[in-house]
Amino acid sequence: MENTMTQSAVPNRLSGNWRHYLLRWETFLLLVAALVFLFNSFASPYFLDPWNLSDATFNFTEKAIIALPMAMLIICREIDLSVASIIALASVSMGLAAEAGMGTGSLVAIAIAVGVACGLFNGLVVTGFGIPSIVVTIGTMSLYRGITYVILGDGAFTDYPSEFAYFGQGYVYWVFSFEFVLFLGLALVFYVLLHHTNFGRRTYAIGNNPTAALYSGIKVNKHKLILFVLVGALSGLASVLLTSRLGSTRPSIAFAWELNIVTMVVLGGVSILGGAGSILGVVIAVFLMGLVTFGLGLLNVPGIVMSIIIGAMLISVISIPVLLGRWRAMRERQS
Amino acid sequence: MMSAILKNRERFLALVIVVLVLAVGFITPDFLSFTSLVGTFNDTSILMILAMGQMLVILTRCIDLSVAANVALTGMAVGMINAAFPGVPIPLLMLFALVMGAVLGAINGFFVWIVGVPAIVVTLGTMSIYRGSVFLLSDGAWVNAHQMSESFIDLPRQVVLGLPMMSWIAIAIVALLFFASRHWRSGRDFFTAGGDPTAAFYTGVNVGKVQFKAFVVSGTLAGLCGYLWVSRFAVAYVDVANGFELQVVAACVIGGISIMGGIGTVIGCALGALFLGVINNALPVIGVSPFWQMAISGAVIIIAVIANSSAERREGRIILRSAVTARGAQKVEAA
Amino acid sequence: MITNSAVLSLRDVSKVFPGVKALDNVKLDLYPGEVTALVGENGAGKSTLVKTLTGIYQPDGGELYWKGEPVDISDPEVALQLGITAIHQETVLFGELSVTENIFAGNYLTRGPLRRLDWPAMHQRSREILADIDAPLDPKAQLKGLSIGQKHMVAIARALSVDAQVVILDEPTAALSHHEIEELYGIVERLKKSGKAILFISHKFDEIFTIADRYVVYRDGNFVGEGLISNVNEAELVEMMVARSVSETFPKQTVSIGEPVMTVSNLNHPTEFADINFEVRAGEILGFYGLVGSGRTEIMQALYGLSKAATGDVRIDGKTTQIRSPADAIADGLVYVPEERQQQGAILDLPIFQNISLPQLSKLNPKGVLNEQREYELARAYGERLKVKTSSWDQKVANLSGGNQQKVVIGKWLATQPKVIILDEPTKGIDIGSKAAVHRFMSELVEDGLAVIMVSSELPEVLGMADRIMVMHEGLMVREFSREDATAEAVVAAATGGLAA
Amino acid sequence: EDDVRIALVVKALGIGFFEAANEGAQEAAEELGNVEIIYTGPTTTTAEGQIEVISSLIAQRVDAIAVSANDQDALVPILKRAQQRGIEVISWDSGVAPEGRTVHLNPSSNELIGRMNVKLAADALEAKGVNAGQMAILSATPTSTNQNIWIEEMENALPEFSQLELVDTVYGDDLADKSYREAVALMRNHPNLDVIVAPTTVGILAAAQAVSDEDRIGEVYVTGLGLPSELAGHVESGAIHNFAIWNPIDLGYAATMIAYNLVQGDVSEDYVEMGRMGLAELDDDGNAAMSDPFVYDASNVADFADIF
Ligand SMILES: Nc1ncnc2c1ncn2[C@@H]1O[C@H](COP(=O)(O)OP(=O)(O)OP(=O)(O)O)[C@@H](O)[C@H]1O
Ligand SMILES: Nc1ncnc2c1ncn2[C@@H]1O[C@H](COP(=O)(O)OP(=O)(O)OP(=O)(O)O)[C@@H](O)[C@H]1O
Ligand SMILES: [Mg+2]
Ligand SMILES: [Mg+2]
Repeated sequence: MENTMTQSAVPNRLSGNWRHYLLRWETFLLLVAALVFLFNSFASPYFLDPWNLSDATFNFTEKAIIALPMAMLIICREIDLSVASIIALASVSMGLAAEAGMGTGSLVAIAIAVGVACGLFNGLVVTGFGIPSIVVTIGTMSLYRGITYVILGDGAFTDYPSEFAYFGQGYVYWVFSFEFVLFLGLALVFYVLLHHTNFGRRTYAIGNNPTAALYSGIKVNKHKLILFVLVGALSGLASVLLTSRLGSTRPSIAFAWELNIVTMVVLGGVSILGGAGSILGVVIAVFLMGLVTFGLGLLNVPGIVMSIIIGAMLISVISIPVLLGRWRAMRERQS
Repeated sequence: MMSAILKNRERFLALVIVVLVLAVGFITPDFLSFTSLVGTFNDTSILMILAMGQMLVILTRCIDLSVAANVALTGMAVGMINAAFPGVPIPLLMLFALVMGAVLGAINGFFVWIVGVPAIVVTLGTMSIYRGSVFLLSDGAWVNAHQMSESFIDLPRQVVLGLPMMSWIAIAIVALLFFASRHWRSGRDFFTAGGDPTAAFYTGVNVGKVQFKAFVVSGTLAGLCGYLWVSRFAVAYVDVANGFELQVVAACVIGGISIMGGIGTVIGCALGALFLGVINNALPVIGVSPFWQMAISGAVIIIAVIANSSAERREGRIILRSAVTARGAQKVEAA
Repeated sequence: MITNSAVLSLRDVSKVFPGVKALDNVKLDLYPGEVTALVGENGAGKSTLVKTLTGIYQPDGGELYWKGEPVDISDPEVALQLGITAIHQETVLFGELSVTENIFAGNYLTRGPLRRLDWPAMHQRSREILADIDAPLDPKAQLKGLSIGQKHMVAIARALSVDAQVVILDEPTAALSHHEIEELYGIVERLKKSGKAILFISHKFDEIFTIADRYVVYRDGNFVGEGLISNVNEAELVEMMVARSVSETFPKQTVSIGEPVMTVSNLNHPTEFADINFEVRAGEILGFYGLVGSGRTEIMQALYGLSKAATGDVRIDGKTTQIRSPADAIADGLVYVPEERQQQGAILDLPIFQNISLPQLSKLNPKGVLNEQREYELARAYGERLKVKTSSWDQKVANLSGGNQQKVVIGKWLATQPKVIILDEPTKGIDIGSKAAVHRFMSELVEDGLAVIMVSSELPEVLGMADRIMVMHEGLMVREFSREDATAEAVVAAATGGLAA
Repeated sequence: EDDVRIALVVKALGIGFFEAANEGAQEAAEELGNVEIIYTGPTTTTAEGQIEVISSLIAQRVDAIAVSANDQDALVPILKRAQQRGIEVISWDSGVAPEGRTVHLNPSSNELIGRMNVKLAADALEAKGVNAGQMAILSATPTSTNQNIWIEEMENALPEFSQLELVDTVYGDDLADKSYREAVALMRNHPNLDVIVAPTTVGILAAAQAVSDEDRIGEVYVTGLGLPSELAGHVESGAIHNFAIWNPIDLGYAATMIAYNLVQGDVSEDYVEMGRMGLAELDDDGNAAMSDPFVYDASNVADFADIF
């Protein structure tokens, strides 16, 4: 009898502990971002201007849009280094279509379709042959961009319909650009997808333990394939935005973005080993990186110095919690 | 006999390279001339040396994305020293390059071993940091041929027994690693630590320390390549070897080094580098449009990893007695 | 005996894992020229002790003495230097490397001032050692191509390659055939004669009484007793091990056995098993017994849709089913509780309720949007039924004890309301209390009309729980026993290849 | 009165040519007195990088932006935005499409540059002492605008130089290793090659190095556009007979002057002042040319090597 008493007393969850929230990665990042924000406000008189801040968002929005599905892919223990090349290929496809006189709607559809096809190819090679995705996508990174060079050579596409400019240059309301609002909307969608759906739950399960996930009846390969396709599709979407923002296409478009995107995701607290991370963390990391680069840009710090700072930030931000945890464990052992 | 060659990855790769060289020679007979072949090999030397270091890192289940940045930073440092103090003897300068490269590698190794940050994150960070440091060090300025001393530029070009010094250095390093990987405990440790970290620990191998060593070796070789690169092209600037890290990883992957660690051979890796080197040199010679080159190298990587994956495919356990006797006699080379 | 003082002694050694005190102030003495048997139930701490002696784990307290002097075995290298060698329970070997290298890794033979590895000498030495233990393997063969029994022989050869003073054997015979076991006894005799101290861990009493000189008993991480083997009998040893009478352990209930639920015919695999035919009925526990590596797990995994190469005919409730993935199996009412709990069973970093709901997320949330409340209800229902000990249902599974982890895994499968449940080594490495709970629970399952397949390497468990017993040997089903016919001797004889018995 | 802030945006930081242009800009600033120069650029030669830099300049409300563009089209939208915010925009060296800027300052007329490169090749033939020969072009990336325009102009000028036969055009992507490899391949594929023309500083350097490494000095000459400071050694070795470049200091100076005059409103339909560089005549699209390229050879290269 007593046994059943104690059993039914097991709560669903222990009541929240403020320390628990304080020690979360997101809180830590938010704090850093707030500090950077403060620093910027003091360091430059131009920082706290809505239009300037709005302009600054253009520099990271497309990357951030890809970071969302990339976060899910990395949580699922895979990675896609070909995203920037997918942007290029999708952009060239749009250029060809625009030359053929297709309308804005078809251009968007084509970009996303090309993205889906590229993602599907990545996913099929990874899951079909069981090859690590880092290797496969290093290959497709060259392949996809290589195809854009084959198609476009030294030329450029510049004849996009005039409405097409809206995606990368238009504003929805006041300082809120279409790109930025789209990003916020997608962040919400991915937040729900990762944290509140069966699909998201399965993503975590696979990332934590692919074998146990398989044994639990999850179709692991199919799931990964869908994620690769999702990354491809959003790369295609990002290609629409970037192409529209630049108003033109060249094969070198979005060159070397993949590492920027992975950096955003990792900085957002997504474990490169899979299984852990949140969309909120990635979104904060996106803003943090945006704030740092914009702030330093206002001080005319050369870009390459910024990349040192971002690199150092990446390593230290990942190391600090590890070291803190170790220190805490050491103290516990002593007491 | 044919199937025996196909089964052994090294022999297969060697065969492919020979066929490739002959095919190019068929189109452009001059490609088969001694000077041309020597030139092709010499041109591959740096890639080969770097692939050797990367191989050790990958064998221990890590990855070093910072090698190319290390090349640039060390190269700039020795270039500047040579420009400022032409009297410093070249052997001393090379020693400096080795030590500096080793230190940069040790920084990676430190974070991986002691702090426990995943290698891809660490080297993603140090890649930016090292590259940015080149800019800080040089203030963006180049070191040009006429600022370098004659002996500085001449060393890698000196022809000994028909081969330039740089080729000899690459051959010596491959030979050293080949020897170490078979005949020294410290060489075997890379295979045990990466093959099965738990089992390695049980046999008294400190896995973290082996990873650290791999990074130090990779860094040291990158330092050496810093000198070789700068003296060969007689110029040092910020963008030296930009993006080269992916070629190095690709050489390893083509050479059959498993990204999951523990599997691979020195000869295979050297052949992987040579394969890429032949492609790089052959494409311009046979007049392939420059626009096709990237797509071709991407396709080659994908085909190579798919080919490797079927060789690496996990076989089920062998329990039935009939199956045991049928398969028991598989041999391995190294030991 | 004053002349024979202990070469290695432990005093008050403790080792704590999160949630488990694996060793609690234990003692141990090993004497040259003598075999000491360490006995205790699963989870008593035997393997933990081995790992402490070989420098793999550092004790949290206590002292170690080597020939009377205090020592600190800070890593495996130190243990090797002292002259301690071990065959571990799990085969810790390198699949990609050669037999020779597996034998010598970490302790290579070298020559010359450059200390270059002396492969010819090592191959030669491997050949000798392997011949010595009558395992004529090619030293240059790659390890991953060997059978599990052959791998065990390599592990034994590895331990013998060192000129050690202390040799530890942790369940060395679990995967060996009759013949190989005899061979091993001979080796132990020889080692003994040459003055080595031997620690021998086994669950088989006949073995212990054959070769041991002394015994030490641990229970739940505690030292219980020690003495000369000649002064003790089997019943006394068992008493010390479990501290209760044995018959209570298996709460087998008689239930009426119904219609066949699953029929397997002509199941084959190119390298793993052949010609598998059996059926399992509602209310029945079908036991699968065999040596470690006899192919039982492979059969179960093939049934569960995890093996592409397997062929055969499977019927559930009379209907032929095509099971290509675990998802298909679950849909057909067949579930599998795997043997590697931590790698295959539970997702350790997810909370309990998420583990339990995982196989049926689509059923719970048909719209695809999570409803945590429903998940919690499910988790609570099955968690309470299995008496999972936890502070909350959103506790990470990693924070539970082994037995409770196993309960979560079983709960996850019961929640799908299956027709057939396969339990692969359901009590491997879980403590006595949880073990009894799992056994009691199996009885409840069959009462509810489920068909249960139980794979086990523990003879008492098989004899105590199963209605029928299938015995496997080297991938073949060699004999079937009814509960009445099954005696320990006959079952073991069949499992080790002595078909005639 | 506040300083006039002029941003000099270059293709990438760390390129000698642009560092020298910055010197010229500083010289102009000193001369004008109330000008502050912001010298900036991305890490690598990408349009996206330049856009990022320009958007932070817009935020700082600089008075003028003078850009050497990595992509003539991709910068247009952001530069239009800059103009909307009241910032004067010019391009120099490597141009932007007319919608994105008011004036584009060519270092020299494209036609002249193309012709000059062919003429240099003819000089090399003369130095070699042959009266007919083969030439090949080693360019930067296949996508760089000014390179492609110059190659086109070179092809237009070729008929005037009947002694020259153009046998190949290859791309070294402005990477030292790739340019080197391409140069070697050129010599392999065309054993009778006489001149390699590389209208890019990375390319000409790598080609000269390749020629001396292949022991072809005196057989194959390298020429094109490059900086004296970077090429002095190769002129001395004989791999390069002569080469040309406009003065990057003058270019930076002139760009600054134009930008300043635009800010001050001192500009007419047809011309704009460039300080000591005189008047820049503007065509209908706002294009201007600074001056003729200057030719360097063994006689004068040493004098300029210390300057730029
Ligand atoms: N690495 C570990 N982390 C956490 N707990 C562990 C670890 N290793 C062992 N344990 C726990 O310590 C206890 C003793 O385990 P050990 O493996 O020593 O038992 P054993 O006596 O060898 O059992 P068996 O006869 O099954 O081999 C068990 O409760 C086990 O779950
Ligand atoms: N191919 C293999 N090579 C070496 N060790 C293995 C292999 N497969 C499994 N093992 C290990 O061997 C031990 C026992 O193997 P396994 O679990 O397959 O035995 P089992 O379940 O008793 O046998 P069965 O195959 O009859 O189910 C486990 O520790 C397992 O991790
Ligand atoms: Mg054990
Ligand atoms: Mg099993």
